Amino acid sequence: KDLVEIPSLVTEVESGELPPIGKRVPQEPSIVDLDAMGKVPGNYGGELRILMGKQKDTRMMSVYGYARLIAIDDKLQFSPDILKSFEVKEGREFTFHLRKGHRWSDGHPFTSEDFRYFWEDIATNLKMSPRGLPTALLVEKKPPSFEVIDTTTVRYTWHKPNRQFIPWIAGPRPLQLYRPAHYHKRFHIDHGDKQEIEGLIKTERKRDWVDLHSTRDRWYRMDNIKQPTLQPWMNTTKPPAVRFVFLRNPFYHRIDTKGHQLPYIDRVLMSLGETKVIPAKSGSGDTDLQGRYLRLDHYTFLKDGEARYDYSVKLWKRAQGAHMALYPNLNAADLQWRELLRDARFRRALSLAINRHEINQVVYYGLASEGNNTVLPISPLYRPKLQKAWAEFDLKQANELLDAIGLTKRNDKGLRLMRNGAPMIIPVDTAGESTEQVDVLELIHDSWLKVGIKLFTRPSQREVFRRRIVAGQTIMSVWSGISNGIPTASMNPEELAPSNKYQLQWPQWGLWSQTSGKMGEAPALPEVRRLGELHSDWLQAASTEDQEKIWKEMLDIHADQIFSIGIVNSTLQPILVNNRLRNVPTNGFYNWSPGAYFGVYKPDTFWYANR
Amino acid sequence: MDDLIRINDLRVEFSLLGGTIEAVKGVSLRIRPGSTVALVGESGSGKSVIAQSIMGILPKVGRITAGEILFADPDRDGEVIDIVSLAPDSQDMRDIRGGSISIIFQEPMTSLSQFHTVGDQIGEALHLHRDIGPREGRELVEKMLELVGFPDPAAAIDTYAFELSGGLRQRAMIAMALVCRPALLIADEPTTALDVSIQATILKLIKELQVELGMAVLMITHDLGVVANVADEVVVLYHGQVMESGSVEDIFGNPGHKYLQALIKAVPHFDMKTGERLTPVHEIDYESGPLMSAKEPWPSGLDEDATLLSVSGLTKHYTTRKQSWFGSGEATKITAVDGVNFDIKRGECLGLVGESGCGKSSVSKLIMRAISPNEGSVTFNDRGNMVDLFSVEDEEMMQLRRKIQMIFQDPVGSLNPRMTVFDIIREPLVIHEIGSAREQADMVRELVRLVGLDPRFLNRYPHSFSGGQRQRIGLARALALKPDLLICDEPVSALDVSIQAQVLNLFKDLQKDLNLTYLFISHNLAVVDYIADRIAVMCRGRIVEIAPREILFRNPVHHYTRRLMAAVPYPDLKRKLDFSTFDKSGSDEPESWPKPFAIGPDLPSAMFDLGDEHYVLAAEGTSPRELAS
Amino acid sequence: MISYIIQRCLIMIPTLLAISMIVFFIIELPPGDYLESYVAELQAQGENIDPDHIEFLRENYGFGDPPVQRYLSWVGGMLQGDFGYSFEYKLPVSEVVGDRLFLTILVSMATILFTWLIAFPIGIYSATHQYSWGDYGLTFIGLLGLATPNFLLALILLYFANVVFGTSIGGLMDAEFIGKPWSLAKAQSVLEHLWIPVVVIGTSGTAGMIRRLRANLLDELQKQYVTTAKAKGLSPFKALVKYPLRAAMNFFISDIGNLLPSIISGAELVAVVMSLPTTGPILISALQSQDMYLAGSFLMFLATLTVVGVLISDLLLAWLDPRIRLQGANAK
Amino acid sequence: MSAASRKGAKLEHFVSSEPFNPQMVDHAVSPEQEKYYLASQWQLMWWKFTRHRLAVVSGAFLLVTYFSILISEFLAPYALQTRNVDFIFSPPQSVHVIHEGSFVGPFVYGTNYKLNMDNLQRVYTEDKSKIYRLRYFCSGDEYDFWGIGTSNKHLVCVEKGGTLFLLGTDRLGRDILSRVIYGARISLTIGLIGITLSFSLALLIGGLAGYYGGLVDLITQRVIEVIQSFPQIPLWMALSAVLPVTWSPLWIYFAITVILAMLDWTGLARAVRSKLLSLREEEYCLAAQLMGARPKRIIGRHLLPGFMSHLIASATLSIPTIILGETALSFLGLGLRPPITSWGVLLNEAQNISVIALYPWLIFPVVPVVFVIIAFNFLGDGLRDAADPYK
Ligand SMILES: Nc1ncnc2c1ncn2[C@@H]1O[C@H](COP(=O)(O)OP(=O)(O)OP(=O)(O)O)[C@@H](O)[C@H]1O
Ligand SMILES: Nc1ncnc2c1ncn2[C@@H]1O[C@H](COP(=O)(O)OP(=O)(O)OP(=O)(O)O)[C@@H](O)[C@H]1O
Ligand SMILES: [Mg+2]
Ligand SMILES: [Mg+2]
Repeated sequence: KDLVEIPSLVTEVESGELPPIGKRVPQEPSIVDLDAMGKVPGNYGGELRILMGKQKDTRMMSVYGYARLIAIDDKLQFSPDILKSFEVKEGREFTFHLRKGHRWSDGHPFTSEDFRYFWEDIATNLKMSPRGLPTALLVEKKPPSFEVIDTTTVRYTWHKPNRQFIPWIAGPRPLQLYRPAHYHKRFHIDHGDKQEIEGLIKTERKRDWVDLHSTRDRWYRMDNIKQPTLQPWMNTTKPPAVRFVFLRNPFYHRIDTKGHQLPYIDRVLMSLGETKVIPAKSGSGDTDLQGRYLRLDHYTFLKDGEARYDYSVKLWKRAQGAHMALYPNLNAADLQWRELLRDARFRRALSLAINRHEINQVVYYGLASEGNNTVLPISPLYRPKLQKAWAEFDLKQANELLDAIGLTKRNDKGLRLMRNGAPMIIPVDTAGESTEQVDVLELIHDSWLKVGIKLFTRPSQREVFRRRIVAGQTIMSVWSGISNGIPTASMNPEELAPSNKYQLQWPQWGLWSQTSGKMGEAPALPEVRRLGELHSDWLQAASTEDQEKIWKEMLDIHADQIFSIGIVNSTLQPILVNNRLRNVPTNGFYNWSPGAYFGVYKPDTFWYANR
Repeated sequence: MDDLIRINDLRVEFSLLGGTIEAVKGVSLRIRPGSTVALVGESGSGKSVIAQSIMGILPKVGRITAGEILFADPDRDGEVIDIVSLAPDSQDMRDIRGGSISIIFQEPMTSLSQFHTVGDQIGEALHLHRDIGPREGRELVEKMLELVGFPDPAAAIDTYAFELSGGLRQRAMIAMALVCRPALLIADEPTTALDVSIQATILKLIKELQVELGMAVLMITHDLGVVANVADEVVVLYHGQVMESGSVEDIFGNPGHKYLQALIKAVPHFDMKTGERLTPVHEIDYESGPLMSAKEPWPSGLDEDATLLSVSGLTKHYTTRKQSWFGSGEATKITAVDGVNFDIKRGECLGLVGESGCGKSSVSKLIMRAISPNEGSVTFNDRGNMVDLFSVEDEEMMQLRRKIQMIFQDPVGSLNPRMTVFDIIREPLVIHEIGSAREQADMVRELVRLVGLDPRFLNRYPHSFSGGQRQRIGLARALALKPDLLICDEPVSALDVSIQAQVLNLFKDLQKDLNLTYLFISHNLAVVDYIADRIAVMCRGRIVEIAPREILFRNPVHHYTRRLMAAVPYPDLKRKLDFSTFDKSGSDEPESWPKPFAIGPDLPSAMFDLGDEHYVLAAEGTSPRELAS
Repeated sequence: MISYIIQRCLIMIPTLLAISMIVFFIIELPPGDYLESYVAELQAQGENIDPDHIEFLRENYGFGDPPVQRYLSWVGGMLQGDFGYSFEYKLPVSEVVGDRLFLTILVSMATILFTWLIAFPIGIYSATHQYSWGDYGLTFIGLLGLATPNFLLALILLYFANVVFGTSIGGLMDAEFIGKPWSLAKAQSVLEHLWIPVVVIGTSGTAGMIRRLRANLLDELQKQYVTTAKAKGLSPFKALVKYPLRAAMNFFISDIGNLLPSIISGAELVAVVMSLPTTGPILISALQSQDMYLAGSFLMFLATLTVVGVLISDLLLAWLDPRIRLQGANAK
Repeated sequence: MSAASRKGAKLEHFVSSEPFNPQMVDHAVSPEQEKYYLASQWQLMWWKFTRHRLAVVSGAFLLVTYFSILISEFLAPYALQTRNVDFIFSPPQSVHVIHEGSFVGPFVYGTNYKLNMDNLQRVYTEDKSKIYRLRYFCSGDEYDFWGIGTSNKHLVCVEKGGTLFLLGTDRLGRDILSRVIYGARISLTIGLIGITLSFSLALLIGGLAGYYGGLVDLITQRVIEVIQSFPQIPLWMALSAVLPVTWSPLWIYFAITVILAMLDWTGLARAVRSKLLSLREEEYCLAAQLMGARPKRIIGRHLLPGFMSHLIASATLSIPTIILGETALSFLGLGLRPPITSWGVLLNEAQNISVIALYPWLIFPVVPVVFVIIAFNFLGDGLRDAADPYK
């Protein structure tokens, strides 16, 4: 196919600074079939302005860029991207084939050496990684064997299946198995010039060469402008800055069907500003593509500016299992409460006593869907009962359940009394970042009163919030639900099982499984133990069918046990798009993982139409 | 119009919360160009208010309700302007004020800004009214300062008010008023803070300028001696009304009105016999009041006439550090008090006179422990218990303070402007927790009555009083505690002779009845002569002569004492001062005094006993006979 | 005077030392550390993170060391010009600061100047025209500025500037100058943008200044020396400016030391809202994310600035007030 | 005398015919004056105060406002937490008197609601066919009155079926007016405790430093310098982070106010100190010392009153800081938070671009803030005048 030179690079090519397009694109480029995606091929040029809040948000460019060895497509399937292809045998032997002629953004070839460098000089180097390999690379604590087959082929082999491997590689913050070896070697004690390294350590006041090396390795944040990348845009602004300029990567590996190297857009301008002001700035046309830091309640305001600033606001769906969920702390330190909270009837009663419809109407304009903290309909694992179980507004049943537990005594205000005679007041901790949470809690407060339970909102700061939950000082907390609400069976169900200490409903049990029983407590409830088992099973499952079965059982347990009380999900996310910007889907889902926010929709295929 | 100023039927009202006060009730007077008009009268009779009216600087609450003040401005070829009709802030009025008419305020201590140098403040008037460059201005100011008797005018230009003694501040004020060479000078008690010799110098200066510039002077004063010496015409004011006016000769020679006659009778003079009483305009009965009741008695068996206060070797240096921005500048040491010794017996009144700035106030403050001495000691006899004032603890001192009280020289500064008179006078009682609130109130009323103030004034604040009234507030306060020892620093300087007589009589009576002891500081030698049992004359921080009153002024030995005596103005047209004998600095240098009396750093001197408790300071080795001659 | 200056400077050393201890204590005070807030923040964005990695970082950053040791190494580093490392920026603190400190001082100074320029004439007017309509009206406007929260004002301005003028405000220079070295054009651009934050921050201070000035002047106006000045024929205005204002100045000068921190504090939130490239936003986010060395060093900068401000105000005071300079009245 | 000719005609000797009475009393005393002369100092101050009309009005306004916080429940048309989920972001309703030309007395129209799905805006229009008359002392939301008992009487409400949102509603359909009325409770009380505290500290510490000078002064100055050297925000953040989370938000806020007060005294203390340093040189201060007055009395009775204007101005100026300081705190997530309602909280909720653009009535709480601040300032003026001897 005939490759077309990019207009903005013509002068550089002519002056010899850059090789011509044919030498830049891999011999086997990744060809993006725009038609199949319902997109149209476009023209080069323009700059994409986006707004971000913090310095470290530069990482969003490696998320949005979403060039991954293996990526998820918009149908949630894993497919090779940077890789030309990959093979998986028995779920434990992974062979990766690179594209011939693929180059880093500085023009240096991208080969298996880059994988070797990561594996031998970083991951398994005791100085560089004293804590050993990342968990995703361990199966039953055992590392894989790594082989370089040839310059474009590498292989990882475990003794047992590793089901997390590919999801991790395809993640928004991926398991990065390669590094630009040619760049990093200079700073590695085993490869570089010792004297030079010593000198650099001195001048840059580094602790040692490891420090020196790792401050250079910023592939995720993309804030080392010297470090080559494979992403569609590369950073050209040295931090600290309040405006970052990302230029196209002239050696990018994707082309469209017409032989145009992607991305279409020349530059991405990322401006940093206070997050609270981003909606205002967006509404005044300061951005071309924005989802981050916008909320549904900004929608009307944003709509207001559409005519003035020539953008339109689309409503995408959020893909969390619940936009907001209550987490009873099953590890609460208070014995009485702990006992109550561990009683499934109590949790169900609380769930039944929430008027989700009213909340939906008042806060979400009736546009969200009411129900549990579970997977969304887009997910192949979805079944309506997951959403609806114990989630109808039914005060009668709720009262019956509470009576059945024995909480029959009430005080003169109508509040049920705990066994120690104290009125039943549930303090709900909130990190209180938006008024939305407080509003919803107030609405819940009202309907819970009708079953004799009083809710008391206790705002605190984020860290304090986390800390208290882990320490068991909270009874209940409010946070968003499962972060991956649109899983497929091959995605890790870790969120459904105790897996780390940040889980709000069972932090101690999570910690226990995270540390393999060294810290925390073993799960006390049989259902939770079962979830743990199922999770282990999934990691070793032989087939996708097995995985699906496991997923379903786990989801069922959750729907029945109400370990977290979801309020609504499928809430809407306003996405502001410049009217000239093409190929941005009108309906999409906006999610971290899977999805990488815009990443799954391939921003490198976005382009500006002329007016 | 022939007159420079003619005031016709002037009425001034003050509106206060409780109603209005008419301070000036239809006063008419005239001032002819080049002449001196003396305005005398009872304290609070409206003299200062008339002055303020002429200047157009009445306080906000004051208002001219009727009358006119016609001013024939010589700067405008005698065009007649009615000052009453001018807006006080108008350009016309401002041209007159300071340019054609200037004023010396009654209270020099507070009239100068603390932030600006003396030279700046004096020069300001000059630059406002004369078109003059900065250099020339400085020269003129320097000359003016020299004229009013600043020892080192070039340096004085750059000093600040707080660096000057009361006398020097007053002289700075005078310089400020004269620097523009006005057509009319209003001098409101211009010499109260000055000793007689400097007073004479100043009066002489004014006279000279008057001749030179044809300047008219409105001299407001209580000192009939001054009136007799400088005035051409006299206006006598009583309660805001003119009682009598006429030429000096008429006034002194043929006083017509009863008030004036009474006034002249009330003046103390040197010819008074021991025990003779002054005749005030009205006597006050104090015996019935609470002041006389229950005072801690003097223990029986103790010598009734024991020494109450003994001062020995008292020395005080002030170091003023003339700081420059770079380098610490040389520290100038002023020896304000230089080895002063004296005793005061119980029930005695020791008069302290002397040149302005000689350290009188410093001595009194040292005794009060308001400042600490460099050397010397002060022993106080607390009912037989001799205490060294400089070594007692705070708590004990606090108890002693009940027994030693002081009347401040500066009546304005020593009254808190934010307390009502009632609170001010009551304060010592409150501090020492004496009596119930009711008794305190009674006491306050009694005190106010004793010093001749109207008890209805108790709710007013100090600033709304005339100078003399304020001084009496200070007096009343000092008496409230019924102290054993009362240090009076110029207690009657702002009082007219009748009130002065009244107060002096009160002092005498209290001395007799309560055995009150005084240290009485004054520039008015006649007053001291009247009130004191013994008199000490101070100069340059030292006591140069000390003797019982009968002896001192009748037989002064020391050169300095004699000089002082020569400068006293008498309220007698036949004994006018001979101004030509005064040079401008007021007192010549002690180093150059005639032989045995010269004092200086390398001229050792000692006190010589001349008998009859008469001591004189003279060079060591002088024979007493030599002195007596 | 020299000895006074030296003495004052020497006193600064223990002061700064004390400040450094308090700074350190204060940033250590909140529970948790940078990593905890890092995790919390990532989770708030829906990102999850490998707990192992966090443990790794924790060791790497030396969070395990005892506080005293960390304090000493921090202070020791600062003495050698090493202000520590920002976790958030993954850069040495000194690099993060860049010219923000300068811009902060610029904005603060401009604000002080603005406040004074507005407050002094109005304060004088109010004092001399006490209880006139002008007095009431200006007081009212001043108080209005005081009563509106700064950032609400900033937000309103932000919105109306946009709707009415179609401009997008915020920032302290045009986008093309961001990150560029200083040039004439950049300075000009900064000046053009400066006034909005200055007005926003300044409004709240002005009222206070006006009222205090008015009160002080009213007190001084009663003094006898003002009458003296008037008696010289000075116009009321000149008499006011030369004497009472001069006396009232004392108060303002002694307040300079305080002004700086209060303006910087007041400006922080405005800076956040208006995305000013000053220290405020960085400081706040550093505090929120517990980026301790960044926050600590920033606080030290600001504290030093204040201490120097106090020094300047003391020296100015001594220079302007003869009573202090000559120590004449204090000789007891 | 040679000058005689220049001096013109000799002044005639004039002798007044007024009799001389040494005991003469200057002016006759009217009963009114008599009253004044006998009055106590407080009475005098009060009389002077009343002459400042605006101050009296302000004082009255503040009194009424403070009184209103006692009966907020009764004054507010709705209870604090009453939500009207059908009236979210409803704009202020206006009260009419005349309907289609005929007089009906005060009433409001009904409202029609439509959600514009296009931009998710809730659109409210007046429904002129429905008329709801206003009622006084009527029954409405039930409330608990200071724990004395429950009641449902309100000052005004509207006929059944109607709504009375005079200042509109917020995002949960709560009546802004009612929230403002309730919000006064916290805004006008807790902060004042802070002011009192910081003032006392400032007077005490500044007073001592100024009075004693020397070493005391030096140390105080350095302490002040250290405290002042901190921007306040980190202090707030740090200190509030260590407060126990189990405290109720109100207590936390109270504690923060107290902490703020403990840090806030420095500026004033410095001012007090430098003023006192010069005031103590005044002779009247010396006079008091020589009378045996103790430092406490000298500072309290002699020195501080000389500084009254500044103190009053400072005090009245810190009131907005306290009322609004909370909003700054809230901006950082430290201040009061809903469900607690104060003016600061209300304003904080208004700090949002959508509010300014779409629901500007939510900014209304600025108005009472402004009024209160202005009232305090004018009251301060009046007090200043009352204490001013020169008035
Ligand atoms: N600012 C003022 N407010 C109210 N009353 C005042 C004010 N100034 C003066 N007075 C009153 O006016 C009367 C006259 O005062 P004025 O100062 O003229 O007295 P004076 O004759 O100068 O007395 P002295 O010789 O004691 O200075 C006094 O009764 C005094 O109380
Ligand atoms: N605080 C001070 N600092 C420096 N010098 C002072 C101070 N107080 C007084 N002096 C100086 O000490 C000397 C004596 O002052 P003092 O006030 O005792 O004089 P005085 O005899 O009371 O004079 P007057 O009659 O003018 O009141 C003067 O030269 C004066 O300038
Ligand atoms: Mg007078
Ligand atoms: Mg004296």
